Amino acid sequence: MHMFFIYVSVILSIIIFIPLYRVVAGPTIYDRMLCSGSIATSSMVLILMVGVIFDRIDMFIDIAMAYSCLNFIGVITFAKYLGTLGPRRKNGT
Amino acid sequence: MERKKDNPIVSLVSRTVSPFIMLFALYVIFHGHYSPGGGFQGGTMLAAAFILIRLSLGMETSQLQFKSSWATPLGSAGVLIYFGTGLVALLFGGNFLDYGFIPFTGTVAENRSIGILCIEIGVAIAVMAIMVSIYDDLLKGSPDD
Amino acid sequence: MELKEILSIIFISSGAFFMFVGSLGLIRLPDFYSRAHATSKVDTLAIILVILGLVIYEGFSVNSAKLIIIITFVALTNPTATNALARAAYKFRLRPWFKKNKSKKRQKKNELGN
Amino acid sequence: MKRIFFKNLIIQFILLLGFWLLLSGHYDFFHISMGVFSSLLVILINLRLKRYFFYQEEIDKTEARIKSHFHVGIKFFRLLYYIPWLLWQIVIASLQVAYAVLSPKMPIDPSIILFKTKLPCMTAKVILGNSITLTPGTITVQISGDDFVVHALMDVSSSGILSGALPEQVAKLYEKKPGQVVSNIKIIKSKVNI
Repeated sequence: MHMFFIYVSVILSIIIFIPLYRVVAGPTIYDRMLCSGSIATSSMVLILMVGVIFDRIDMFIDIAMAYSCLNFIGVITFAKYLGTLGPRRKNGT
Repeated sequence: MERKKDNPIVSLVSRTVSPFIMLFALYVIFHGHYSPGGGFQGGTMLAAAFILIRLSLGMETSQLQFKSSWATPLGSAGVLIYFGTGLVALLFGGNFLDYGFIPFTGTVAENRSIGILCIEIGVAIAVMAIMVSIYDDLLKGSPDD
Repeated sequence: MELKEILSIIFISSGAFFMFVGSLGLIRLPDFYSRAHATSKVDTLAIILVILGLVIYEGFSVNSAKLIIIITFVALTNPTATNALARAAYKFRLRPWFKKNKSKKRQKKNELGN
Repeated sequence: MKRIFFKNLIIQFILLLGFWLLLSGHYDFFHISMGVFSSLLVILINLRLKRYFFYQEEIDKTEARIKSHFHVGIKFFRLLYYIPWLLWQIVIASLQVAYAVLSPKMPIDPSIILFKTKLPCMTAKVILGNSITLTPGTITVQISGDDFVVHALMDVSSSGILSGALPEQVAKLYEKKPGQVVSNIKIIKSKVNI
């Protein structure tokens, strides 16, 4: 069972690199924000996995909770900023 | 004040969630000596809860919750709590911030625990007030608050 | 192995699979709005599955109650964050991607809708 | 009115205290009294904001009641049925999106749907919006007043909204036999109309 959690966390940390492609190459800024949010949720799961592996899940749950709160607030902040830009002009993005 | 530019989903969800974030921040402050966290982290989470309300409801409505003019006095009070705890220890014959010498009723270990708690509350209040005041100052005079 | 461990292994591996599908969707789908589908639904289900697996593994304790609180929080905030971004993009008039060749059947449906 | 507000406050206090007791593993007098103090502090900070929005929503609800005879409060027994149903819908939705992503041809056909609803208050609209985001193949893009803008991934996925099944489930949280909830449906599939 312990080995299983290690395998899962290795697989998860490989999965995290897939959305990173969109963060670098995404055509619009909305794609970049969306993918960084997705990375944050995946790493929250990874934190919980690490907590199970080290047998200190009571401590890592608090960290995961704080992380998900701050992730939510960060995405909302960015959406608010992007919402103030107004409609785009005729030529150019 | 249902303003037209506000997003109703975001405003309702953040009004529901922010008390729980605040309570979580207070938990992080008060349990700083058992679990990860402490004054600085808890103060930041507390400020994040206030800023979430400011983001989703606008500056004018969120004055009902935390007035912008409270920020500077609260920050000063936080620093004063921190400095006062250290100074009391100095007056009763220890070094600066030597919690064992503070005359609470209890053993030395209990005195240390309560002293650390006082320091953490002071740090948390100062950090929270300064974070909120930085946010307010950045948005001063902007049409999209 | 006990039944408990087998159940939690099934839940956690299906959650990891859905997380992989969500990440792949972010790469493969054509525009912002359809990528938002991938991250809002599939990621939420993946987190729910993984955490349920952990709850089964932990058994009945304070920690599993905390994990269920995390599930509630994520299920409440993840669609909200996606919606906030989508609304910002819609206000910016970011145009969605549509399929190019329209068949007659679809045009009929369009008229019916109007 | 004042009594309902007071009841709301007590319910919130119990929720916050329960959350604190779950978080802190120490159940001695010092820590529990600290929890009571923190919950009261949080309620005190949020009191004025809460009162403001409470009366705002009461006004909305009385207007809705005069117009369409909706009930005031949410029904908790109905919620017990609604949440498992929603979870099942999430599973279906994820399987659909997974099929669309994994199949090499990508059978997607996006469209934007505009429609009007008849729901009593903001809370119901927000529940409907988040449910739309979580259920098969649709995300809420915008809510303004009674108008919804929804982006659908596939033709199959938008049928839940077009037939009115999902909005009806939300309306049933408030009333037993809601009438026509969805109206003025409009489907856009070309770039011209945005």
